[in-house]
Amino acid sequence: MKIRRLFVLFGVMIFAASLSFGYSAALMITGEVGGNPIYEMMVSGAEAAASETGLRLKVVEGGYNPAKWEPNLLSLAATGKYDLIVTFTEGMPRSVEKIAKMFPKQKFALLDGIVYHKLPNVYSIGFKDEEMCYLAGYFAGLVTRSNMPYANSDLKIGLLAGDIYPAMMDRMKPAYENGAKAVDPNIKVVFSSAGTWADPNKGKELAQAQFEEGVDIILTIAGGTGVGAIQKATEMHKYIIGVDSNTIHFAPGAILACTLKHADLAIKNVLVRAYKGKLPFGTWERWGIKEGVIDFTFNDPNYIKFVPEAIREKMLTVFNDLKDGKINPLLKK
Amino acid sequence: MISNFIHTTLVMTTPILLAALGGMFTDLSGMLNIGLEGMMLASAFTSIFVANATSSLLIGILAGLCLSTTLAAIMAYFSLSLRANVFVVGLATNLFANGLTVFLGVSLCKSKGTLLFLNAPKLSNIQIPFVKDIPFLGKILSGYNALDYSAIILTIICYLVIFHTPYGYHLRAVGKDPRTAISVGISVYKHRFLAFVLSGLFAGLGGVALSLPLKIFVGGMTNGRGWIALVAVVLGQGNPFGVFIASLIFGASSAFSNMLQALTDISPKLLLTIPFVITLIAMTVYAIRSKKTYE
Amino acid sequence: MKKLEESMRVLITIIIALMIGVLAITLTSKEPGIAIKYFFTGPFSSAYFFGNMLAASIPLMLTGLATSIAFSASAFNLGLEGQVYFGALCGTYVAYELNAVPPIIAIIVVLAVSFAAGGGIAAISGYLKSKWNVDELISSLLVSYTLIYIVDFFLEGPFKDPAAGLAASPYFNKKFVLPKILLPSDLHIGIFIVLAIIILFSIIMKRNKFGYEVRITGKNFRFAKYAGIPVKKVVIMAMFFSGGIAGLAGMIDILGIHGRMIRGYSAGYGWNGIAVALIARNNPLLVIPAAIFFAFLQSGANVSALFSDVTPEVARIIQAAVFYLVTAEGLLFFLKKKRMEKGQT
Amino acid sequence: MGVIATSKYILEMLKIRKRYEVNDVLALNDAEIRVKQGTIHALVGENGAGKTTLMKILCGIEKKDAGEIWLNGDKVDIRNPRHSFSLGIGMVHQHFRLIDDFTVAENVVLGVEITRKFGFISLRDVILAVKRLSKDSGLMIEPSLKVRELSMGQRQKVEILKLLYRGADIIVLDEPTSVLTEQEITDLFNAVRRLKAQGKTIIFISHKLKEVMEISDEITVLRKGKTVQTGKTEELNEKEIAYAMVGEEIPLEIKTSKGLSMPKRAILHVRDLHVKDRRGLVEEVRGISFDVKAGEILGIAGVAGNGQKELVEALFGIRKASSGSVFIDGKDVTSSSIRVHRENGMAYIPDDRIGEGSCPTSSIVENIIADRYYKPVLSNRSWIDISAARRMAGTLVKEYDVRTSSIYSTIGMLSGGNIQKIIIAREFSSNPKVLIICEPTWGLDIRSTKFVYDRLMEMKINRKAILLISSNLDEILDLSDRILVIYEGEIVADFNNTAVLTKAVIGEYMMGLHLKTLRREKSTTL
Repeated sequence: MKIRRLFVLFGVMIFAASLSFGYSAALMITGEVGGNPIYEMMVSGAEAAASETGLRLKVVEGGYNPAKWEPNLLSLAATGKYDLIVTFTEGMPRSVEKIAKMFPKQKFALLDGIVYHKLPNVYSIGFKDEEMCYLAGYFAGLVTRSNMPYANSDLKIGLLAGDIYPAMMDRMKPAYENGAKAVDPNIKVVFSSAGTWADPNKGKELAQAQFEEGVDIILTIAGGTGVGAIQKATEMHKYIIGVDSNTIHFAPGAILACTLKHADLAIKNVLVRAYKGKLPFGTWERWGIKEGVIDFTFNDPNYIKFVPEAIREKMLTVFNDLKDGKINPLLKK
Repeated sequence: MISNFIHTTLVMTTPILLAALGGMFTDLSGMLNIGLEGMMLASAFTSIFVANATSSLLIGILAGLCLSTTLAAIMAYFSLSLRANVFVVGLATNLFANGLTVFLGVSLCKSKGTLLFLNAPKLSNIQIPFVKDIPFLGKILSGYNALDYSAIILTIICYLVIFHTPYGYHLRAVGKDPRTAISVGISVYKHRFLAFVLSGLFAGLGGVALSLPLKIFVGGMTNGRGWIALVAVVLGQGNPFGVFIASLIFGASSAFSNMLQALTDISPKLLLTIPFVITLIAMTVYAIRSKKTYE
Repeated sequence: MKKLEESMRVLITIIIALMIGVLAITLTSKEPGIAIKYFFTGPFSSAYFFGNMLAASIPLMLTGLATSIAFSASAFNLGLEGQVYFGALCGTYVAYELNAVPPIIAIIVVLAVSFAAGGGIAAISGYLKSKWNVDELISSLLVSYTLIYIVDFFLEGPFKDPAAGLAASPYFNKKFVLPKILLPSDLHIGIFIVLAIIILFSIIMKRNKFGYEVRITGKNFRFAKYAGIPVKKVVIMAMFFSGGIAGLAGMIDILGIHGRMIRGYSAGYGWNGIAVALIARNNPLLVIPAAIFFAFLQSGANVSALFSDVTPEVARIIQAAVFYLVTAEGLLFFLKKKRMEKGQT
Repeated sequence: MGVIATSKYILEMLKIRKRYEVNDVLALNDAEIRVKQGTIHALVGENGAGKTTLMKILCGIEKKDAGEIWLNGDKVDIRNPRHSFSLGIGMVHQHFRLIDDFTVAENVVLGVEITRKFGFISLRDVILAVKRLSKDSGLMIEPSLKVRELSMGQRQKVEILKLLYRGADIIVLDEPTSVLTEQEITDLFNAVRRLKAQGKTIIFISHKLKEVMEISDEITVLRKGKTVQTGKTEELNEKEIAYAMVGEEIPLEIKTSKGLSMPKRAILHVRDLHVKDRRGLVEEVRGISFDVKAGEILGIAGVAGNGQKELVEALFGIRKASSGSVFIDGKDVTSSSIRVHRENGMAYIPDDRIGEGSCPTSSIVENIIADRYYKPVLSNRSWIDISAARRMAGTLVKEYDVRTSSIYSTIGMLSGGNIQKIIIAREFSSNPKVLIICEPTWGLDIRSTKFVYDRLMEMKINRKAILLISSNLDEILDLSDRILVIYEGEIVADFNNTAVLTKAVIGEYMMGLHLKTLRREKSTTL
């Protein structure tokens, strides 16, 4: 009995504490952070925002089962404890919309997915993943056609995906192909999917199969699975393009470049603005190169060292064209 | 081309084969080891972490085996001494290893994501002098890492131990007919316990083979290989060479499936089913040919 | 007397297991008091969490029942994961196509389809076992792996909702969704359907000719054969019913909660169902409390993740601790010893 | 305890007590046995008297609750089987403890293997050692054969070799003759006498008095876990021992009704039946033909493993016949299912009571209804009428004198005799036309045996066609009207059971000694 009363007391104290101090935000991760680099970036970005502003942060890992995400979001909203609830991915707009309507006083932010209905308590940002992939495709095209030491005569480039999902099939893979075909229409893209984001050995094996098919450069969008491909590239003297964060230093010379998605900066930006009361709820945005979220490793010393200047220059041009909106990455030529 | 394929297949087979050899010991003792997956995972993390920290491959491997064997011993203790259901305990082992490795990753490496251990010593591929220069066979026989070679050597050792030593006789007797074993003074408990410990050792080696050559750990990176090993155990019917062939069938069909991903535009998801379908067909064909009726 | 002792034993093992859970949280949490409180009382703290816990137990009850039916015939159905998933896909597709049909009829048809789909898949393993003695444990596992990829394929391509943003089927007609009970929780009237199915099957196993055949075949195959029971058919049928119930487990979840098929939504239902059945000692009625206990562990992890710092990996460690102990008969050997001493005097 | 052992005895077990926790049965209650060096000591008693339990305690397989064991004048505390071995004690169990997939040699050395370099077993050394042992002891057997391929008699030899290999001085044989043929029994007795001559002490567990009188030097009788009589064999007579065993006098004579009335109409016809083994490679039954008439008992004699099992299973539909045909009352049932066989009036009592004839973990009710649960008497649509089943079980339990506390008891808890009674109750009450019975009294005590014979005679009077398969020649001769001898899957002799027919004659045919002459004789008889 006594112990129970103690627990209740504890709970009330914590609850009271959460009401009394400043701004608080909850991150509902649609997945688990374990084995998932993009969420690691998100969490570290959010933590940076927290330490900068002093807002209190709560991270909830929603698990791998997509069906459980909405109930988790609902539970968080129902507590009323948080000033802002942040969640992720293109699978969530409907859930956010539904729950935002149920809790009109609760503020929501959705990253990497867009709620097109304008709800006064929801702000959302989508990322222009297609720009990221177009850049990668263009770069891969340039490399495979070049006479760089590990490039072969086959006009084949690879894409290694962790899994198949709508954004991958509808935007990322086509943009990658379009980018490559902008270099040379004869370039063929070899696509593999591991069916898992956390099996580096599978990634290694799939990369090997691609390399043996004449592919000389692979874009890996496969989380932990993709890391396995790097080793194979080093071993077989082939090239890799990384995504999301700069991983060139892991294998300089094999990882030629990375297309960056500054998800950490984006979430930090969102949280800081929210903290300051400046987040424009009721709107949505799509961020890409222009907004500084999508980037390329132009300044990496190893990039400069291993990639011929001609290619680097062409990349810069394309980068700026994308930034200025001169290229539609999803438009097939 | 063919030699490449064989080479790849053998490399892919290694972790499964090692874990399956372990599972075979528990199978021979008359127990089902569902926990192979967890044991592999635990050792995959520990071995690369310790190897990285100590810069010693050997210490790393030993540390990995220590943890997987401990898990196996716990499993044995619960199922043999406390008479807990061996299946539930196996599931517990898998859950525990899955949770523990991520938890340790956070505590020790401050990261939940992909753990790269770039400073770990490299488990390099061994080129056998002269052999490597033989045109076709060179590629098949040479250029594997120490774990790949040891998997093959261990298969042979297991065969000798199981069919040509008193321990092997006793183990098989315990599995086939425990009452007879007891009647000639062979301890069923001891042999089953030891079989679990051995399965932990082998599954641990299988886990090492997943993380050490890559210098990477990702939570859940075993990705069902422990289960496949269990399939190989059952198909191998208590014979190490049978287990080897079963693992090989799976490895080869996986390599084939990967090749088709690179060669064709068929949906990767459909191609990923190939190893399972081929294994099922192989199993059925074997059953039909051996003409055993269900008793 | 014996029953009381048995339930005492189970209770005490569960308490010990939960105590280990408490220990695990204390060691890992920065705020163990709160974490423990939410882990253990969270599921009962509000109608919402309570309802969600019961909702989570629904598919587990069915997969637990499915396992126990196969077990009764001495067959090990390790392919539940695939059967749940495939059954649900077929059912969802039919629900999507049956747009105009009155709900009651549609729901019955949909459930029948998912039952037949899951059952048909499991029956393959039953057939291979009867015909050529192919180990059903392995064949069902392999078929299940294959099916999971195939269902994924349909959800990623041919049967994808382009607007979903994730690999999921389109929603079927809302009027097919089973009425909710404890709003806003996920609990739906499917729980009554499930309870009815369990009770029906526990009666069938005891009183029905088929139940009798299954039990006798499972206990002594040679005797059953000798007595004239069509054993091969019985094994195939037991696998069929096992798979069929698994298919229902998937579909009732879809009908009650999701309203569409989502990739990976049922991951773990099969494995956990096996654990549920083993904890329940293959007794169909005991599957009910075992499934609720299981759902309690999951909900506890979920609630404590929301309100404290319990992460999924810590939750897994706690669940593992419970698993290690929950079936450990030898744990309370001292209870038995005491009784023996009493018996001697 | 107050009893001081003297070194006159090699073994003394005093005031041994044992209670089984599982079913709370007091198996041994102050049981005692004193065995002299170099003798054959018979331990007799009814089933469940505690003979086997007492010996298991000696072998360290079971733990005693109280009592003392003295060996060569020393008090010993036997901890486990290994310890018992080291004291020179060995036991051949009633159900052989052999690993079917291992060879003879591997079984003999299991647990005490000799190793060579690097701890490997040298198979050649092992085979040589076993060969030598086999020659020295006169137990001839080929060491490289798999146990799976051996007859029961051969397996028993392996068991004895196992003990000799371990240097056992005291050899316990638990019901050794129950699975043997006449010839094999003679062999066994010769071997036992040879062992005695070599200075070994033999404890011989049995409930067959004739054998006991023939082979033993001394006898100890157990009843309900208590030693009730002990003494030199020559000083005791069969009647006395029987009385001590059961505690009351029962008639030993079996009332048979051989040739009661001349049967005429054949019910079961078997024509040129061929049956292959499970893998379809070897032919186990090679063209057997015979008829069984209503009211006739046809006995089939033969050494176990000569195709009897396959023949019977093919007759009953458990196996498929590769060719030939089976008719019941003129109806071709060759390829029918078991259920159809049963519906056509065939019933079968298999030799393996626990493995095939019953479901040991199910209740009596469930065992009784196994062949008829689906029939209208017991079921309503697809539901079983539980109360009707209960009534039926209750009636049959009473009618067949099954000793049980409840009809819900699981069968496995009952004694062998009671299990057999339940099987007989089910099979006989199905009102069959044809009855196939295998080894009906195997391992049963006198009382149960008598019960079985009486019931069988009743069935005969009721004009059932009965096929009796037994390795017990006394049984065959006592009960059958006609006797066929099976050898290597063929019928090699066909006798009318007249007074001139002797065990010796049948035995010779069973061993295949008269193969050539017989074929001719057979062709004239058929």
